[in-house]
Amino acid sequence: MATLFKKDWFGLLIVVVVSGLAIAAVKPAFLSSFNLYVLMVSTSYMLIIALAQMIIIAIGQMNLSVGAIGGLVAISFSGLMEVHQISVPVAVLISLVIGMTCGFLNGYITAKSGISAFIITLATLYIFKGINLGITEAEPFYNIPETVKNFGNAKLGNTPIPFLIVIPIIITFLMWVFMNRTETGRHMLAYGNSVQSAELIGISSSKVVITAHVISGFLAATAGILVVCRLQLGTPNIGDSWLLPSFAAPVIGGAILAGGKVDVIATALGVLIVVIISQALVIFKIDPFFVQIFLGVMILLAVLVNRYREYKQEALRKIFNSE
Amino acid sequence: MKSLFSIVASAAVVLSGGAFAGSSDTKVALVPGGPHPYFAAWEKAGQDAVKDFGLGKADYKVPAEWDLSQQNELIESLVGKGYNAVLVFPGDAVGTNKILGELDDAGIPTAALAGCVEQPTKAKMCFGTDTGHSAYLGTKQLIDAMGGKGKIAHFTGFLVDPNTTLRIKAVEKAVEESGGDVEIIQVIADIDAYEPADEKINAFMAAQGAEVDGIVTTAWVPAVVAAQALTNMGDKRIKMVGIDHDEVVLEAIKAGFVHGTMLQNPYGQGYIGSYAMDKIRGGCTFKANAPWKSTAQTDQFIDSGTVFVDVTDVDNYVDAMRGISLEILKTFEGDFLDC
Amino acid sequence: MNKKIPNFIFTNQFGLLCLVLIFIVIFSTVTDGFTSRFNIFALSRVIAIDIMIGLAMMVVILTGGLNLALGAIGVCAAMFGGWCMEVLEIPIIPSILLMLGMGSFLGWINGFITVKTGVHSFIVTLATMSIYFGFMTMLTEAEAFRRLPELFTDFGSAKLFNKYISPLLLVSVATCFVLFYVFRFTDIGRKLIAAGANPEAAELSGISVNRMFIYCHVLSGFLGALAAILLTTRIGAAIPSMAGQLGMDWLLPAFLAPVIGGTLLSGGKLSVFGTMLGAVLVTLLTNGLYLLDVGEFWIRFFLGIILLMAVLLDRTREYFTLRKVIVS
Amino acid sequence: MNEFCLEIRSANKSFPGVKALDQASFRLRKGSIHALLGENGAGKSTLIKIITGVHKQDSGKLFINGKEETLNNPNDATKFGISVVHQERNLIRRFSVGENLMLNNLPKTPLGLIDYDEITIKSKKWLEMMDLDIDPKTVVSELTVAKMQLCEIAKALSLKAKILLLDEPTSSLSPQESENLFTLLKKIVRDEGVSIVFVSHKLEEVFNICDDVTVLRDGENACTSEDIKNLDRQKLVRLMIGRDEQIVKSARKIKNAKDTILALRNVKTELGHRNIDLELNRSEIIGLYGLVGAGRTELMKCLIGQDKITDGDVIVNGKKVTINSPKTALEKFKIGYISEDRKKEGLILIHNVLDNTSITVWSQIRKAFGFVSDGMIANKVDSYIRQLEVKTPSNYQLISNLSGGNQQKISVAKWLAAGTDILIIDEPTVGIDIKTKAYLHELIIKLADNGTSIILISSDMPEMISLADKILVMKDFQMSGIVENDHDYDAVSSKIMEFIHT
Repeated sequence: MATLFKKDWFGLLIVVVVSGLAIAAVKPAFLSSFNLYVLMVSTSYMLIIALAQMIIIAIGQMNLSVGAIGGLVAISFSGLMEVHQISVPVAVLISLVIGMTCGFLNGYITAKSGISAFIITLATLYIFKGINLGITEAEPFYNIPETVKNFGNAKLGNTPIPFLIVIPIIITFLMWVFMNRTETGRHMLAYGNSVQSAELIGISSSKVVITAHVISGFLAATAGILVVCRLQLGTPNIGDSWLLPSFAAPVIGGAILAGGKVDVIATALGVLIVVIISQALVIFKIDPFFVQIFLGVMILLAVLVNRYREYKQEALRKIFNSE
Repeated sequence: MKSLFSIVASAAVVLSGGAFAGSSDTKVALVPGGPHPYFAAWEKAGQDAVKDFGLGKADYKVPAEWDLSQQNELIESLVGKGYNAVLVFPGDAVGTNKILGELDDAGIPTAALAGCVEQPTKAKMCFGTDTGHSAYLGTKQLIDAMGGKGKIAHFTGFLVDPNTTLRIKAVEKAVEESGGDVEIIQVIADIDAYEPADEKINAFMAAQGAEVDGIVTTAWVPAVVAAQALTNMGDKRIKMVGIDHDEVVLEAIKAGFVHGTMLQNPYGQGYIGSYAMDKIRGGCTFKANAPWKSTAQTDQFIDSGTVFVDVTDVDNYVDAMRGISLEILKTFEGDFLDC
Repeated sequence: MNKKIPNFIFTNQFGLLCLVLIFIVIFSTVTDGFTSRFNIFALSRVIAIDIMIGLAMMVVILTGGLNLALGAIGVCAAMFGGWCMEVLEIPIIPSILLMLGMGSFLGWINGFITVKTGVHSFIVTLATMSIYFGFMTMLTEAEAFRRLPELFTDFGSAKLFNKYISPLLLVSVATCFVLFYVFRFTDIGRKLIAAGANPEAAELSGISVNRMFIYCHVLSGFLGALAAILLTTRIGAAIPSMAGQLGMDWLLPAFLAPVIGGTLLSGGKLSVFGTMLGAVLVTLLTNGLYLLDVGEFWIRFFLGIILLMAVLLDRTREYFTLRKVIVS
Repeated sequence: MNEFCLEIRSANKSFPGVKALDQASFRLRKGSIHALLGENGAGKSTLIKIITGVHKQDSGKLFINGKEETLNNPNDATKFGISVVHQERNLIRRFSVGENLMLNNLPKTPLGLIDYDEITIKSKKWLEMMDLDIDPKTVVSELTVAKMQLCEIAKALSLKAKILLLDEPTSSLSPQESENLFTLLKKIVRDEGVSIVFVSHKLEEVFNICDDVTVLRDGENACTSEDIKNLDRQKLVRLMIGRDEQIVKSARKIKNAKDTILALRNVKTELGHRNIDLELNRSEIIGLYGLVGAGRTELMKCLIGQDKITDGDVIVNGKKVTINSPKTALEKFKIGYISEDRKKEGLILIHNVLDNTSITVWSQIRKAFGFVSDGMIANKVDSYIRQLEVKTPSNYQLISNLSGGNQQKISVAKWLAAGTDILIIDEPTVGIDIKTKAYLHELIIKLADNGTSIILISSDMPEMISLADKILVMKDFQMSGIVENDHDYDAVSSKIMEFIHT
C-alpha cells in the first residue's frame, strides 16, 4: 500500500475517480453511455498528443511543433485521399512516414547542432505550418472516404466505447512497455536524468534524441490522423490548439521538464483529468470567460503539488542520510 | 531554392497581369483577416472584376495569420507595392480603423468587406454581412423551426472578437422577442479551433442533448462541428441553424440533420466591392441620401445579402447568391454613387 | 595592456548588420515600393514594436527562462490603460505610468512564483498566460476601449524626418540605449547577467539571485507593457485581440529577435543591439517577402527557415570564433 | 608471464590552454593491480578517459592484449572489457540499484523486453559479492553517498570487466568498507583474471594492494610501470611532486590568540549537522578535514546563509547574528566563500576575466545611478589580477579559455578584491598544477598574516598540515575532534585518522 502512494499515478487515479463520482452525483447524465462515449473520444487523440510531448519531456527537451506536425499530417492524409485518390491504408502509411520525417528533422538538427530543441522546434513549427498553409491555402479537404468516417464514428459492439480509442489505448500500452521495459526506453530516461552520466555509460546521445523525436513525430502523426477520422474533414487548423494540453497532461502527471521523469500511466490520467475538467465546465455551464483562468490555475496547482511531494522526499532523504 | 522559384513565378504573374491590365489604373487589394476558407471566393471575384470592369488589378492577399498586426503589415506592404484601393475584412472592428485612416490620408480609398469597422471610420463603406443581424435572423429562423418554443444553445467563436459579443446579444434579442417561450440554456464560446469545439460541443450534447431543442451557431467552426455532431448522432429532433457554406454544413442540411444555414455572400462582396473601389477612385462619391443601412457598428452599411438556406434551396444557393449580387450591382451606382 | 580588442567583425551583430544591409539592397532593387516613403514609415513602426517585444523576452531569456505570458501581460496592460483613460479619464501620462506599473506587477507575479517554487518559468508562464488573459477577457467582456485621448493615438501616426520615420521607433531605439547602459554600465545590470549565467556562482559571490530573477521578470513585464503602449497608439484603441488568442501572436517576434540577435537561451549572455538588429531583419524580411509576392501563405514557412538558418549560422560562427564580449 | 593486457605508448592530449598528457605511457600486466598516481591535474583523469574511450588521444597508440585498437566511444571500451568507476557519480538517480548495475547489459525476456526479475537476481549476486545489503529494487537517490560509491564498483564488476579502472574508490568509504573492497579486489584479480588500474591519493592503500606503479607529473611519466617492490613511500612522493615531501614548518605565530572573530555554538542545520562548535581567531587558519560526505562544505554553506541553520548561535565579532544569504555574509559580515567546484559554483565560464574578478565589488564601486564602467572595475581589480600573476592575454579573455590554475587564481582574486575578513577556502588546489599550488599556499599564509581569518577545507593531508594552525576533523555531519597542528606530518596525520576512524 505504501508503495502505491509513492506512485505518481495513484493520487491522480483518486482525483479522477473522486471528481468523476462527484460530477456524476450532481449530474447523473455524466455517466450516461453517450457522455462516456464523448469522454473517450476526446481522450483518444488527446492521449496521443500528450504522449507525443511526454517522450520529448522524458529526454529533457520540448517539442513545440507537435501540433504543426499533426496539422501537416492531417492535411496530407486527407489531401492524399481526396486529391490523389490514394487508398486509405497507403495514405495512413505515407502520413505516418511524413510525421516521422518531421520528427526526424527535429531530432537530427537538435542532436547535431546542439541547439536547444525549444528553438529548433519553434522554427520547424513555422516551417511545417507554413507548408500546411502553402499547400491548402487554408481550404479544408472535405472528401474523406466513408471507411475513414465510419472508423471515426464506430463503437465497439453495443458498448459506449468508441473504436477511435482502441488505437490510443494500444499505443499507450506500447508506450508503457517502451518506457519501462525496453532498453531504448530506459536509455532515454537515463539520458533525461543526466546527459553526462548517460554518455559515460555509453548511451549515444544523438541516437536517443533522434529516436525520441521520431517517436514524437509518429505519435503526432497518429493524433493528426485520428482527428481527421473524428472531424471527418482535413482542415489546416488541426493541431493549432494542441500546445497547451500537450504540456498540461504530462505535467499534471508529474513529469519534470528537466527530463528523466515521466510516467505513461500518470500522463494518461492527466489527460483524463484535463478532459473531465473541460467537460465539467460545459456541464456546469461555467462562464466561458472563466474557462481560461481555470486551466491556468490547474496547471499551476499540479506543478505545485508535484514540487511539494518532491520537496518532502528530498527532506526525508536528507534526514535519512545524516542519521 | 523555393523562394527563387516563387520569385520567378511571381514575376511571371506580375508580367502577365500587366498584359491584361484594363483601362483603369485601380489596383485593388482584397485582404481577409487571415487564412480562412470563407474568403476563398474573393479570389475569383477579384479576377472577374478585373475582366468585367477593366480594373488594373484586384488581387486576393491573405495575411499569414489571424493577427491584426500581421494584417496591418501586409496592407502596408501592399500599399508600398502600389495597390491603391484596399478592401479589408477588419482584423478588429476597432483596431483596423487606425490604418484605414492612414490609408485615407495617403489618398487610398478603403472599405470594410464582409465585416464592419466601428464608426467613426475613414472606410468609405461597410459592405458585408451585418453579423449581429445575421445572428438575429438565424435565431428567428430557428425559433420558427422549433414551433416558437423550446430551449436553445448558442455556439460561437473567439471571445476576444467583438463580433462574438454582438452575436451573443443578437441571439438574446431574438429569444427575448419570442416572449418567454424560448430560453437560452447555454452559450459556448471560444471554440474557433476544431478539437476543443469537438470536445465541448459533444460534451454539451451528452449532458444537455435531451433537453435542448435547438442550436444556433454563429461562427464557422462551431457550425461545422455541431453539424457533424448531429449527423453522427443521427439526431433530427434537435433543430439547428448554422452559418456559412462549409460543405459539412451543406451536406447536413441535405441529409436533414441541420435545418438551415445563414449564408453570406463572399463572392458578391469581392466582386461588387472591387467595382465600387474603382468607381470611387474614378471620382465618384457616395450620395448624401444613399439608402444606407444602419447596424450596431456603423450607419454606412450596405448589405451584401444574407440568405437563409434550407433543404429546399441548398442545391442552388450559388445561383441564388449570384442573383443577389447582380441585383445589388444593378442598382448600386444609381442608388449610392454620385459620378 | 587590457585594451579591448576591436573584434567587432567577428560578432554576431556585425553579421546581422551585413545581412540587414544586403537585404535592403536586394529589396530596393528587386521590388517596387520598398523604398517608398509609405513603406519605410510603416516598416519603422512595425520594427519599433517588434524591437520592444524582443527586448521584453530577451531580459527573461537572460535568466535562462522564458516568458510565454508576455503577450497576455501586454494586452492586460493595454486594456488597463484603456480603462484608465476612457472610463476613469485619467490623463495620459499617469495612465501610461499605471500601464507600466500593471505590466511590471504581472511580471513580478511570474518572477515571484518562478523563484519561490523553483518550477521552470516555461510552465509558470504557460499557466499565468491563461490566467492573465482569462481575467482580462472576463473583466472587459472583450470590449475594446476606443475612445482614447487623441493626443495619445496621434503619437502612433505621427511622422518624423520628412515623414519617413515613426516616433515609435525613437522610443524603441531610446529603450535600447537605456538597456544597453543598464546592462553594460551599471552594477545591477552586471548582476542580472551574472545571475543568469551561473546562478550558483553568482549566489555564492554575494548576489541575490532570486531578487535578480524577479527583477528580470518585472523588467520583462515593464517592457511588455511599453510594447503594448506603442501598439495601442498605433492601433488607436486598446483591444483584447491585439496580441491574438492568449497573446500568443507575440511569441514569434519575441523569440526571433533575441535568438537571431545572439542572446543565449541558456541565459547569461545577451545582446541589446543584436536583438534590435534581429527585429529589424525579421521585419525587413517579412516586408520583403510580401513585396516579392512569394505567396502570403508561405510567409510562415520562410520565417521558420530563416530562424533555423540564423541559429545554425550562429552556431557555426561560434564554432570558428571565440566570443569575447558579453554585452554589446 | 609479462603479458600486457593494456598498453599506451606516448599519448598526447591537449585541451584549450592545457597540455594534459605529454608522451604519457602506461603498461598494465594481466592479473595485476596497477597504481596510477600523480597529483591532481597531473593527467590521471585524462589518461583514464582515453582508456575508457571518452576522449581520444591526439597522438600515440593504444594496445589491448597486444593489438592496436581505436576507442571511439565508451561503448568500444566496454566491448573490450574495460570498465570504470569514475570520481563523478554516474548512476541514474531515479533508477533502481539493480537497473543501474545492469544498464549496459539489460537482461531480456524472449520477447526482447527487459526482465526485471532477472535484473534483481543478477544484481543481487554482485551486491552480495560486495557484501552490500541493499535491495536491488531500491532507488539510487535513496542511498547514502558511500553506498552509491559501492554500487558503482559493483556495477563495474557486473560488466564482467577484464580491465577495471577505479578512480579514488575509497574516498568516501570507511576503513572497514575499504578493507572489504581490497579483499574483494584481490579476490577478483585472483579468481577472475581481472586486471585493475587503481587511482588513489592514499599511499598506504597503494602499498597495501598494488603490484605496479605508474606516476604522472604534469602530463609526463615520472615513472612507468615500476614494480612497487622497488619503491618506498619517499621515492614515490618524490616521483609525484618532483621533490621530497616537504612539510612547510610554518613559522607563523598567531598574534591575537584570543581575538575570536567567528564562533559557532552548538549549531544544528537543516542539512543534518548537529552539535557543531567552532572558533576562529583573527589571523588564524583553521582546517576542516574529513572524508567526502562528512558535511564540511555543507556546513560552510549553511554558515554563509545558502542553507539554513536551524539551531544554535553564530557569533561574529562577539555579536550573535543571523546570516540568511551569501549577500548578507559578504556585505554585512565580510565573509567570503571560495568554492571547491570552480566551474559550477565559482566562476562564470562564459564571462571574461574582468567580470569574474569584479563580481563581488560592483556594489562597492558603483557611482550615481549604479554606474560601473570597465575602467572603474579595472582600477579596482587590476592590481589583484597582476598580483596573482594570472596568465591571460587580456582582461577580456573568457574564463573558459584559461587554464585551471589561472581560473583558480581568478576565483581567489575576486575575494581579495572584495576585502573579506573571513575567507572560507574549499579545496583550493584540486586540479591545479604544482607551481600554482605552491603559490596559492604562500598566498593563503600571507593573507592570514595580513589579518584575514581563514577556514580551509581540504582533503589533501599534506596541504592541510602545512597550512592550518589547528585542524577540526568532521565525520557524519558532526565534529569528531580537534588537532592542534605542530606541523609534524606523521604525528598529526595519525591523530587525524584516529578521529576519522573512531
